[in-house]
Amino acid sequence: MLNSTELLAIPALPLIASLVVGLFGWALKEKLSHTITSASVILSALLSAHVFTQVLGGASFYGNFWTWMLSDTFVVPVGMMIDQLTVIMMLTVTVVSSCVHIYTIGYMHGDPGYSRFFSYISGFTFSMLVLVMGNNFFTLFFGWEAVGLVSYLLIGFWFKRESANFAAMKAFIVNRVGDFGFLVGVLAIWYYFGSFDYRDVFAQVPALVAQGDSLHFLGWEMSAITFICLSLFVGAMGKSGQVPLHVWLPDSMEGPTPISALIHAATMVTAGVFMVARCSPMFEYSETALAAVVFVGAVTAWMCATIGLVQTDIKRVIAYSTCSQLGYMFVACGVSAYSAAIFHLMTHAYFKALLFLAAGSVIHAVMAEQDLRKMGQLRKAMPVTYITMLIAALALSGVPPFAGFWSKDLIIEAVGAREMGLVGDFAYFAVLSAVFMTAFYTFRMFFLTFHNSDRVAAKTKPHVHESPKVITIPLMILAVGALLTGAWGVMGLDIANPEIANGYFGSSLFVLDAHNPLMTLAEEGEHGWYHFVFTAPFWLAISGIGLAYAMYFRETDMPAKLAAASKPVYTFILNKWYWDELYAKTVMYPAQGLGRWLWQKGDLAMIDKGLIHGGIVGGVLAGMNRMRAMQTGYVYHYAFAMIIGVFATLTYLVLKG
Amino acid sequence: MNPVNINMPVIAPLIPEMFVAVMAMVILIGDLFLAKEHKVWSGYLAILTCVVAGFLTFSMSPSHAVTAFYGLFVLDPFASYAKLLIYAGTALAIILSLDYIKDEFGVGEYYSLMLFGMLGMMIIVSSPNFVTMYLGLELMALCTYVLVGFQRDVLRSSEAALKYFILGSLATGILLYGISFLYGVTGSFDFASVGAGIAHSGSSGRLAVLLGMVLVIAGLAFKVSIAPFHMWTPDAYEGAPTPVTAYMSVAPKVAGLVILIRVLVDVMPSLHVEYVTIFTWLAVLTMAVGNLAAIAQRNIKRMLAYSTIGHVGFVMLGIIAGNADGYAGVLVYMTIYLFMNMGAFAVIVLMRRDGIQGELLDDFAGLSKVHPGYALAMGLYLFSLAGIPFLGGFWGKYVVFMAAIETGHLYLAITALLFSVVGAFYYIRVVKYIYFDDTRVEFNFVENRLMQATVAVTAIAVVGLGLYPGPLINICKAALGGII
Amino acid sequence: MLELGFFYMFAGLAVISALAVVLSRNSVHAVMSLILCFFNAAGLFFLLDAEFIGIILILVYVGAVMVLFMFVVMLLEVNFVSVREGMLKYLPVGGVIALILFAEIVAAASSGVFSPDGIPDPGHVAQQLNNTVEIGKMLYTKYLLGFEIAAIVLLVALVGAIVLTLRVRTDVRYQNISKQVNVNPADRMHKVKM
Amino acid sequence: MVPLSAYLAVAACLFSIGIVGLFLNRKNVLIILMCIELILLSVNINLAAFSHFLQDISGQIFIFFVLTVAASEVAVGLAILVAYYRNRRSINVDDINTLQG
Amino acid sequence: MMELNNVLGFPILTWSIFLPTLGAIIIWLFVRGESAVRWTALAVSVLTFLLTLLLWIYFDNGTAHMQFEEFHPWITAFNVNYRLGVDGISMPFILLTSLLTVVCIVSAWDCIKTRVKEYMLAFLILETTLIGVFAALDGILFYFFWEAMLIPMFLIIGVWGGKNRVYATIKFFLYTLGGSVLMLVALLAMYFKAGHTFDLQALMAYPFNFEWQFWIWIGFFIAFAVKVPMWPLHTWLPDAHTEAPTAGSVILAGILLKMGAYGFLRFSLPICPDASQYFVPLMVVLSLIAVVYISLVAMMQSDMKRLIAYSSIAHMGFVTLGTFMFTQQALEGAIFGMISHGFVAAALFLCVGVLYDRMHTREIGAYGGVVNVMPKFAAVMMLFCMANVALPGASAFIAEIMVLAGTFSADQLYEMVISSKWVAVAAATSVVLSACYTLWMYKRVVFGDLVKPEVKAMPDMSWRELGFFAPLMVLVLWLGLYPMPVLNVIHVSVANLVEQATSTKLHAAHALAQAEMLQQTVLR
Repeated sequence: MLNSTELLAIPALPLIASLVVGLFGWALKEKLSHTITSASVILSALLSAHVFTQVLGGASFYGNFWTWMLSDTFVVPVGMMIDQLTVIMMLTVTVVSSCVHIYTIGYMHGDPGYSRFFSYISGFTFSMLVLVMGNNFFTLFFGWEAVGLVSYLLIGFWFKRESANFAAMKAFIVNRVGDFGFLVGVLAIWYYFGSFDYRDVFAQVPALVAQGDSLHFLGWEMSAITFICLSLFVGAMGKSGQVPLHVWLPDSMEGPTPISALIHAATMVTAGVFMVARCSPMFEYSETALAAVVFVGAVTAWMCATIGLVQTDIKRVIAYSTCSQLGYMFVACGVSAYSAAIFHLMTHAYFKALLFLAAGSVIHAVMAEQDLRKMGQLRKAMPVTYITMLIAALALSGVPPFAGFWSKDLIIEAVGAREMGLVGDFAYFAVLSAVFMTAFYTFRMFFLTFHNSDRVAAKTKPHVHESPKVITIPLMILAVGALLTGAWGVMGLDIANPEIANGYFGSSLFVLDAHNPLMTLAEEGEHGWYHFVFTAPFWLAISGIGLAYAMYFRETDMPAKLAAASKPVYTFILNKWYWDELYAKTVMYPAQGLGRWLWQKGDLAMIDKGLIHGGIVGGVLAGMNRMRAMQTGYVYHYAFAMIIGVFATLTYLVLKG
Repeated sequence: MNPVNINMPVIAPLIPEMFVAVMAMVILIGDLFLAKEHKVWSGYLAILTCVVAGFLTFSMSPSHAVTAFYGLFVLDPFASYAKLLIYAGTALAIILSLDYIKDEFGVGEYYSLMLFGMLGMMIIVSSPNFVTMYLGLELMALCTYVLVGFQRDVLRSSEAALKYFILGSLATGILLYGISFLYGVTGSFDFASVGAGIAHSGSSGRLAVLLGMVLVIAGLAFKVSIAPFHMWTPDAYEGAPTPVTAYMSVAPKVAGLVILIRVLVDVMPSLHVEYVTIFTWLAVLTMAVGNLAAIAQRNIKRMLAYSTIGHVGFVMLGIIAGNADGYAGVLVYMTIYLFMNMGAFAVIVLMRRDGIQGELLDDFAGLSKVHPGYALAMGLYLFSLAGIPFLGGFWGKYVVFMAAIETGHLYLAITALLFSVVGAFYYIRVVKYIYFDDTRVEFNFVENRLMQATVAVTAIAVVGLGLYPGPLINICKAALGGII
Repeated sequence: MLELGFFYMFAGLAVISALAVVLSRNSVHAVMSLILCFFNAAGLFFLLDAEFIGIILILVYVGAVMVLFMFVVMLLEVNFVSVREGMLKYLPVGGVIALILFAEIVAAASSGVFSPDGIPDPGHVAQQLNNTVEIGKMLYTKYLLGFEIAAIVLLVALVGAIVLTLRVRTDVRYQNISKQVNVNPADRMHKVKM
Repeated sequence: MVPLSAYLAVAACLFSIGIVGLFLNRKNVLIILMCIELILLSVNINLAAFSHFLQDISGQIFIFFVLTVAASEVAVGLAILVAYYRNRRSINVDDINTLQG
Repeated sequence: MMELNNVLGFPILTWSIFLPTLGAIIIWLFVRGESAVRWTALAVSVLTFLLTLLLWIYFDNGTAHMQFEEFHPWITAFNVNYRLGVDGISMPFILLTSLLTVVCIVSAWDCIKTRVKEYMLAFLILETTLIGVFAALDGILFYFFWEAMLIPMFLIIGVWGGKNRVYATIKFFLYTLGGSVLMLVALLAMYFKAGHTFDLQALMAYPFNFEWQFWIWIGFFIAFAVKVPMWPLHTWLPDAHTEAPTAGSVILAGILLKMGAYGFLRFSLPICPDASQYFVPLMVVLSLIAVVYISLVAMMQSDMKRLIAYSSIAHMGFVTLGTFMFTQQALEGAIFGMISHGFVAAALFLCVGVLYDRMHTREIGAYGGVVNVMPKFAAVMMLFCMANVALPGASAFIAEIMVLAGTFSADQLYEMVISSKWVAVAAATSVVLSACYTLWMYKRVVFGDLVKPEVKAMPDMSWRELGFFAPLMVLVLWLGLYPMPVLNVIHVSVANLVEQATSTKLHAAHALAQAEMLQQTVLR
């Protein structure tokens, strides 16, 4: 067993730092703010590393700390579950977070919201740790929502910018759509398993499947486990920016670059992947859900890659790349190669964070300019950034021996190995073609930034310089990660081991033997270190880089020609497949219109005017006027009324008998 | 027939009546000897008369029915209780008159007429016989006719009196015609004998009995403003001097309701089904007229007139219930109504704007800012009239509704409750003027200690009865011992 | 038979004169008609052995009340426009209701209890008795209270009539404070269009 | 012999005429007062008839009271009318409508 | 005379109810000067709050029986008694009331400048009636307090309200009065049916047959539905909220709305279990309309208070949904939701009040960029907005999730027209919708650049303002992270309620009818 105090300290340190800086930031100097937060996160990273080594040694932890909610059979404890899956996430989160903290010291220097920013990112670290360390779905959900909140706050960090505020709101609401699904899934879990606890739930899955419960709705039927998994996956789609809930992720680039690196690339957006992997004991039992995961992942991987091809904003290119890469991870989950997904998650965290931070360094240098068309020839001025970004780009493109190669290749092979029918074939095509596109857009961006012609605005030019140490050091640390984690993962941790139980992940992931792609791979035969030479992805990546070299390094007028030649397609892709417009037309405006209609026509016209004023008040007023009119003031009318009264009652009684 | 032995009649139960009659005459004569500035002493004397009469009635209140004057007069707890209410209503009305009437011609006559009217009511509530009832009603009616028209130089006062008089006479005619038929069927004017006679009249006399019943009920309904015999009420209330309006709004209603109950209980028990049917419809009509027409009013006296009609509609639920709870409910209701209504009139009389007696709703604007005390009291009366709890008015409604539901008149009770919601609107509209609006013209309130005390006492009574109505309800239930 | 004849005479004249009261153009004629009606009613009273009441009716009503009426008619010097004007408009509805009501009353009046089976005609057995004495005996014994109250009613009527009509001085100007106090604010100021 | 119902019918006639006169007359208040007298008279005829046929003197006593009271009423009513006339200078029934609504 | 279960040995409930009135009388008669009035009112309300804390401390979590009982005959003629007592369902509301009154009085410290004395009196008397409602165990006593509440509230809105206050307050008054009259009819009818008693526990035990339950339920339903308010009887609320002064809105949203749902819990479910079950579809539909329809309407509001008012209706839709699911979780969630909403909605109205005090407009469009000048305020409002969205960690989340869980599992309990799962799914759309309207408002008001000169001049929150937000913040977070203290209080009582609501009275009613018939034949 692991030491629970130590485990508690890992999330608690960033939390305390965040609260202290958040509440008393106004009284603290900049230096104190960043020292407190950075120190706590680094400490937490060190502790995570310590825990990691212990886990490698076979230790684990499972326990509850207090009861959050309790009502009869509805029991929600707050507890932790530390196993191989958790600990690798903890490590990734804390390490990347530490780098980002340090980087931020330089990047956000002088910003009026300096200490607020540190408070946020420390708070984020805490939330993310809760998310990964929890031992039940509600602890997960707590972290899940908390990271969403911090993401919202950070996207809207520069609250004076209208676009930032809008992007923040969009991010939150789109995420809430996902959360809706997640919540429904959690409710279904409680309904069928009577618990929220991972262990209890997972232990009961086979029984439920055997029982064959199914749900009916409007004549539509599905098995309970499929319902649960699909609902949970909707949550994952929201958080991890999968089509069609991906629209918030590129917009989230409105936030400061460090958080783009930390939240919208390395950690938070991968929470969905983590969750699916965590729930592998459930997903494994639902072919439908797996197919859906594969399909959505593949569509996202391919579609976002196409959008990435033409973006001109440096951060947006990387953002679409992130979507695309998350798609890879989901495809991996869908084909039951969970270990590959987590592996790619880890490598991606390092190189994508690096890519963002390097981009941030560039942006910093060109005075907050993000448009690729206004950069170029920055290689000389920023050597460290140049090198580190090159490493990241190569890693992303999947060039051996950089980290991305190892994980991506494993995924593609797994997809190829898994028989899933049409969906599987589509996925294989998608991930393969996306490799080419990834390489192309990555290097397009790279060349446009550092090579090509010098298009930097005249007044910015004197400002261009290499970033300070505090920025470059995290870049270098991450570059090491981007270089080595892939090889380390395969060789050191034995992640690709098809016998999951024997590999690094041990029992933390679950795959049915019936569809274990890695097993299939293993059966197909051993590969040597050189086997990449014979695989398609490698060559696709190389050709992508080559095309980018051709178009943006050599023949720099080619892109414009190409764009003109394929105008409709180009415009379509440039406008991001018109997703935003689609949502505006089909969801946002109709909802607003419906709201206004219900208000004006329903509440005001029908209920207030019609029913209340017209019906009841109108009736009362009509009665009032009638009564008033009867009181004419003439004595003979009064007398007549009396006589009528006598007459009517008497006649009534006479007739009644 | 042999020469009858003239025995001295039993007169002891009439001591309060005799006292009041004597005092009324004393005031009538004594007033002539008072200088103009001392005429207010007539008023004090009249109040004293009410108080003493109250003591007399209270000390004499019997535990069972006592008859006097050869059975033409009955004193039972029911009558005693009603008399106490009548004294209170009259005394309060006199208090309101002290300042209002002091410059009019015939102050002494005014107070004396009030006392005579009160005497009429006392006789009404004690009558076991149509003769006594008729004479009592007429005594009361003549006094009120004159009082309504008392401001003889004010057009609306005389007009009100004229209308009231014409319609009142018509009602008297109708009542008498009915009595004559009942007499024809039964050969007696005595309630008990008439009741017995009706019960035995059989089918051959049914039509005559029904005619008599309808006409008698119509005649009495006029006195208590049951629609459609209510038409005089708004005009008379508006035209009459305000204290007279106050006087008319409670005491005669008590007398009318009491005699109505007596007639129903003693004379028409065998016609229960018929009169309940009639009253049900009349009650709905009355509530509708009272509560709906009141909304349209800008003059508070007129509004309160319609409000009275509306309340009579509610009170009728107790009569329709026709059991001890219902009749007790009528007494409870009228007791509480006495306080809240007289209180409201007291505030109206106290209020003067720019030297003009305020009667329009607009005149109340901003009262709360100038005189929070009166505003609070008025607010309490109005909420109480609307029937909101912790104020007495709620219990008034409660008891009659309860009686109605107990006897199965569920739909009637629901109708009544819905009308009470409509009614709440015009009461709270006055609260709106008092509390929400700004003052426009300066107030100069009447300075009169007795009237201020009236406001205080009635306000406290309204709250007190709202918080602890138990004893009142018990007393009213006990007061019914004599008749049911 | 004679009695029946007298009855028809009195009854017919009473009804006709009553109609004349309602329909006459001139108030003076109306009062005169009413007097005639009372005379006939007194005649009916005599037929019913109620001599005292019949006499009283003539003495009090014709002798005093009707004179009072006439006095007021003259006093008010009203210029008499047609009383019947506008009557026709309301006659249909009012007439129908009155007719039905009348029919109902007559039906009630002729119902079984009042038929000779229900109340046999006593004849004029009471003629030996002195009607006035009988009334007196009753009035001062059983109905003594009523008598007392009636006295007070008369007093009230007296006081009331005086209070309402007595004029103090009409030839001098004097301030009427109550009028000032009670004036309706709306009446105080008239906006005049200029 | 004259039957009871004949007297009652006469009374009913007078009653109805009184009532009709009351609400059909739109011009002269005095006529209204006279109509009321007619109604009271019809009551008296009723009472007298019943008193006779029932051989019960109390009916006549009642008539006595009705007459007394009616006389008082007339006094008060005419007084009110006079007071009204002084204010309005009219006894036209159509004019008595300042109070309404 | 029955044994009264009261561990404290003194009539604490009576003291809690009437201490504010006593204070009001003292202020009315003896206290002069605005400042003195404010301090006295504060002292009285704090004292009341401390007194009600005793209820919390001495409350026995282990029993569903009424506690701190008191009994005095009141109107013996009708067997109306002054019967007080609390159980786990009502006790939290008393604390909520006494706490929010303190907040209201503090919040009105500076912004009420006219008729301060009357204002404080109105609030203290209002507190009396509200605590009375929650403590009453006699039908008529309940009704008495229920209706008496109208008077102070009518004045609060009407005297200290906004431009259109007269319309709003009269609408409020008549709606609620009209709604509750039928409750009186139902109470009286029950009185005669159940053997001349208004004792709630006796009524709960009495076996009404279905027809009786049906009509009684409807009578209560209208009263409670107006108060909650439920669509389509809700239109008074936005008006009332918009026009009410800040503290009026606070108490309106914080307590008054709860009275309706509390009524369902206290009357409808235990007295008419069969009718309640019968009407589940109706309640479900109305609740879902409240969640979806009202949320959409809320989104389009341009007036902040109106928006929050609509949001309150939507949240109360959750409460009514939970109430009529008869599962332990759903009912506890509903109760917890009311308490949580009491804090959150109150705080949001206070936020609007803070802005209103500075700019005297509630139009969202008039603001923008408030965060630049009022960072503290922005943080506070962010917290409550997120609580309104029911983010985990805020109390509203607990409520929402428990209601949803209870709803989701309700079809294990009984057959429904459509599976309750789908009801829960439909209700869960609130997760998205509440975020839409709340965040959109927050964005438009707080975020953005400073362009409007009026906004530039706004000072940040004072210590006093922070002072009345502080307890609410603490409570929202505390209950969000560790709700067990409250849940423990309500567990047993709710379990008892579930027992009552899911059982049927029909067998007993049938048996009773048989017995009566037998008795009649014997008598005949």
